[in-house]
Amino acid sequence: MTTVRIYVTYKQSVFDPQGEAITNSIHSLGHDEVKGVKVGKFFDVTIEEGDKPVAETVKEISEELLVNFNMETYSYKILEEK
Amino acid sequence: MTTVRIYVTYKQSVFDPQGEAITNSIHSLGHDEVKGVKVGKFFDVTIEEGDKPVAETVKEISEELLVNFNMETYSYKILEEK
Amino acid sequence: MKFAVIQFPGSNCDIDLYEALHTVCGADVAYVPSKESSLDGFDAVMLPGGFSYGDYLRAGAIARFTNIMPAIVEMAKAGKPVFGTCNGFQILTEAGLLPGALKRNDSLKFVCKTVELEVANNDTIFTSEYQKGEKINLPIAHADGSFYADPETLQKIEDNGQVVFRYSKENPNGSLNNIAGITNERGNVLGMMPHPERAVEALLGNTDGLRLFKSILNHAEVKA
Amino acid sequence: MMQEMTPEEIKEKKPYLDWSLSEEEYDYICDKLLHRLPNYTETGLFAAMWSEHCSYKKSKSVLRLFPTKGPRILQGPGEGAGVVDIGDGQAVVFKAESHNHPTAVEPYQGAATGVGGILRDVFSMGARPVATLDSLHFGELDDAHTRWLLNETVAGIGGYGNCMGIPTVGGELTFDDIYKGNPVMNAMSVGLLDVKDMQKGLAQGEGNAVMYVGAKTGRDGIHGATFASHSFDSEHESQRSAVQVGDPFMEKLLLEACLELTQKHADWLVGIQDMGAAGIVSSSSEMASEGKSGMELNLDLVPQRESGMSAYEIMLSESQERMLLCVKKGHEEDVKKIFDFYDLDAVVIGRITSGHNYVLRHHGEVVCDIPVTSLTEDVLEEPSEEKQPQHMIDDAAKPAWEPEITDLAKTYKQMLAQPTIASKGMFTQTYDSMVRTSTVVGPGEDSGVLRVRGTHKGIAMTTDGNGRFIYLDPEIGGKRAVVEAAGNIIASGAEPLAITDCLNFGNPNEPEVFWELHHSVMGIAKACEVLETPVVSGNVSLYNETDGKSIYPTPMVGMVGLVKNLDHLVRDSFQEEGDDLYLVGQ
Ligand SMILES: Nc1ncnc2c1ncn2[C@@H]1O[C@H](COP(=O)(O)OP(=O)(O)O)[C@@H](O)[C@H]1O
Repeated sequence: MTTVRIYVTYKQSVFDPQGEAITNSIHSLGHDEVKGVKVGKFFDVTIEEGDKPVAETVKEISEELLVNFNMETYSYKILEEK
Repeated sequence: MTTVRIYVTYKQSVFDPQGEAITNSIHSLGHDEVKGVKVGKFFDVTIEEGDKPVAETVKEISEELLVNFNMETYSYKILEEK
Repeated sequence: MKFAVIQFPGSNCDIDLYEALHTVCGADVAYVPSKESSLDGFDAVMLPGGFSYGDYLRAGAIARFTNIMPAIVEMAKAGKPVFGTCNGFQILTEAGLLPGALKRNDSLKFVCKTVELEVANNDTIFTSEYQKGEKINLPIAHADGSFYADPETLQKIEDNGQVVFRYSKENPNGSLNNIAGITNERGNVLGMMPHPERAVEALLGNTDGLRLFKSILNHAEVKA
Repeated sequence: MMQEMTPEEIKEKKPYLDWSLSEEEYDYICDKLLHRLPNYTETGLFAAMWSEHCSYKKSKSVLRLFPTKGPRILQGPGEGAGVVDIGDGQAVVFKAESHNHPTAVEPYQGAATGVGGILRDVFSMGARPVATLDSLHFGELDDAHTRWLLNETVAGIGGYGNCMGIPTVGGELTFDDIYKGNPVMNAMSVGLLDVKDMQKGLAQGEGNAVMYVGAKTGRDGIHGATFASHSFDSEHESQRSAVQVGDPFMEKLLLEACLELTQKHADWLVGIQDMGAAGIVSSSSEMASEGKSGMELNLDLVPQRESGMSAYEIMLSESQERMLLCVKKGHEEDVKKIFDFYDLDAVVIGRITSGHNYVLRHHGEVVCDIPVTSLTEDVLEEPSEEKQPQHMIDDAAKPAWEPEITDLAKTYKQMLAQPTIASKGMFTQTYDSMVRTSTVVGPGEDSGVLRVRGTHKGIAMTTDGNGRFIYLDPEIGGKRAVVEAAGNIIASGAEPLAITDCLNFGNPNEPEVFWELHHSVMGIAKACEVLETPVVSGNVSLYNETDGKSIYPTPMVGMVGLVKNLDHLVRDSFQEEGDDLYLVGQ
């Protein structure tokens, strides 16, 4: 079993109203040292290794389902293998 | 400037309907090698280092705002320092 | 008895609460923007539904830091009626005035419909006009209404009779123990996901929520 | 930073062709309007303002067929939304808008920003939006991509409307393979207005301020206006990425701030308009044109979310949740205070000038200096060829089809199982239909009905359209759409007042498509004349096609009616056992 963490974020140019609102709220709490917040999602996906390489499964499920390429991009890293 | 990635997830015992729904969709796409999905959020927070150690800022904003300890937990890692 | 209806940025059921109290019940009520910091002169405070701060981060999470919150906490401490519906309930839990938390609905979807509730406790200032065990219908309209508390807290809430409303026919969001509304230990803070203020006029087809407001008003009279 | 082409390079390399400005139009602009070559920024502004989306250059000729006047009509087409008198100093304000192309690309945000845009149109008139309707036509549900599109679209409509706290009380949802690659997403917003608070998109009075309020400007949807006038080509799907993200929370604040201004301090204000397609340039030039004024803007003052934006990008950005105001000189600070309370930007970005020119400064340089009207009024109308669709001629020769029914109950059940006919409850229950506690009749009946607080009146509203009927016979289909809407309004106990419309058609350069457009508008216009329901607002969405195949001609009719006394409201469900049933009509 391999657990892969897939990170999905808005593309750089896409407006992130949630990040904006959180940044404002952090400032109103007095944390002026915080310069910005970007929000993303992650998916910890447990994959059973078989014929198909894990990287291929990750690519397929990301592109088919987890990521909306009109506005998002993704990256991933392998968390653990057992 | 330091960028810290703060991960927030449901506590182990809390039912995560989104992870469940995504797992089902992945299976309906034919990816039976995927055994489970857990979903979380992350916040990339850019912090200007000053008198206050970065770790302290992270702890404060997480506990005050980013995490609801009734149902969530968090962890973080430093992404980059410039 | 004078009611304050708090307007957080993004509140949108403020008019519903205001009209229910003012036009339907003839009560004395005023809007109070959350930028204000005082509730002097008010005897009860009502937190409306809506999307304070867009529900960004978590529903109710950011509203808890508004200027008015300390005054609301004071009202709660003083034993005055504090009521939150929908987003108001979410804010009260985020602020720690009520136990537990409200998660995304199990369906992951926003749901707006009328559901059947059981009045689980009528021995509160909010529900004295109902019968215990009575079935009533109230509208719900939320995406994050699944009540969650850890097992210990849940047990405590149940033991103390803090559960005031339960979903009775179907559980529309996955709430533990079918919980639709709870009070604090002392019983003067009520949070509930259903909208009693949407069920106070026959014209709109349902008056089951009216007695909740009547209960608060009667309580005031009894006290006075 | 990108090096902008010089006027000479533009003349030579013709980049404007990619922005949907034709060579003929470009030459006309150089020779007849400016008497010089336009620079890069100016060329971009012309391309946007002369697009079908902003100028209706293709469809104007047929839109003139609509009746637009009537004793109750306070404002017909041309402003943010139409305004219809309902007595007692009150009016109902409404308009519909299509967001088909953005929805096909990014359904959640496409639908959400469609709703956001139509709401701004209504509150820019000084009205409070009180209800939304959505008219959706999608491919068949056996396709996974269609299911995703539909679910995301519905989530986007709900996500925006629910957060704004405006109930969605009606609409329609049908399925046909023809919409597979190009779904139709139309949203209609209905507002209420005290007539004395009515606003217009107007800028005039030398020295008065042009104020920018709301969200900051980013590079969202650059090319959006020209992009909306292009057909889709599956191959280029990867290029379609100019989609804007909606922020309903910001819009809720903008709504409340604008209404506070228009309801309490209208005397500070000259005019107000929302920034829709083609953002700052369309709103500012249209307001100046309406006021027969000159205008000068300093783009360095525009609140910006991204750095290094060019003049062209600032002017064309389609960032959402922004409005443009013309404020009387001396009241700039007063206005700013109102927006400050809602934590919104409110910035003076320019002034009304005495001349007739539209002047833009950026980084200290004049980047545009052209007559205001060259952007708004001098647009060349595009003549179109038209020809009756061949399929109509072929169909006419065929014998009429007679349905064969052997088992009535079975056929009935089969019909009910059609997704187009089946209950839409699973979708409509994700919309908050009750917020603001005025919804007397929500989704699921002939029309949505809202009470008008403080009176015994109600307003009824519906959307109707049926692409298949209109495909078979555009004129009869057009008439039928209006009659169906009126039927829904009357069945609720209301009197039909007026309509808005969205004309969703294929590529108008195809003679058969233009014929369909022309003839369905003729049908709608005739029915509106007979029923005395003028057209008070509307929207045109052309080039709805995938890989060269057009959708059915799908005009949507949104009608509003007046319930004089809510005691006389009629529900569409059986009320009591033993009641008599009547069949009325032929
Ligand atoms: N997308 C939608 N949004 C809101 N309401 C809808 C939608 N689709 C259908 N409805 C509602 O469902 C009901 C039935 O719709 P429809 O099948 O189109 O009926 P009709 O033929 O009477 O127009 C109508 O009341 C309509 O308002």
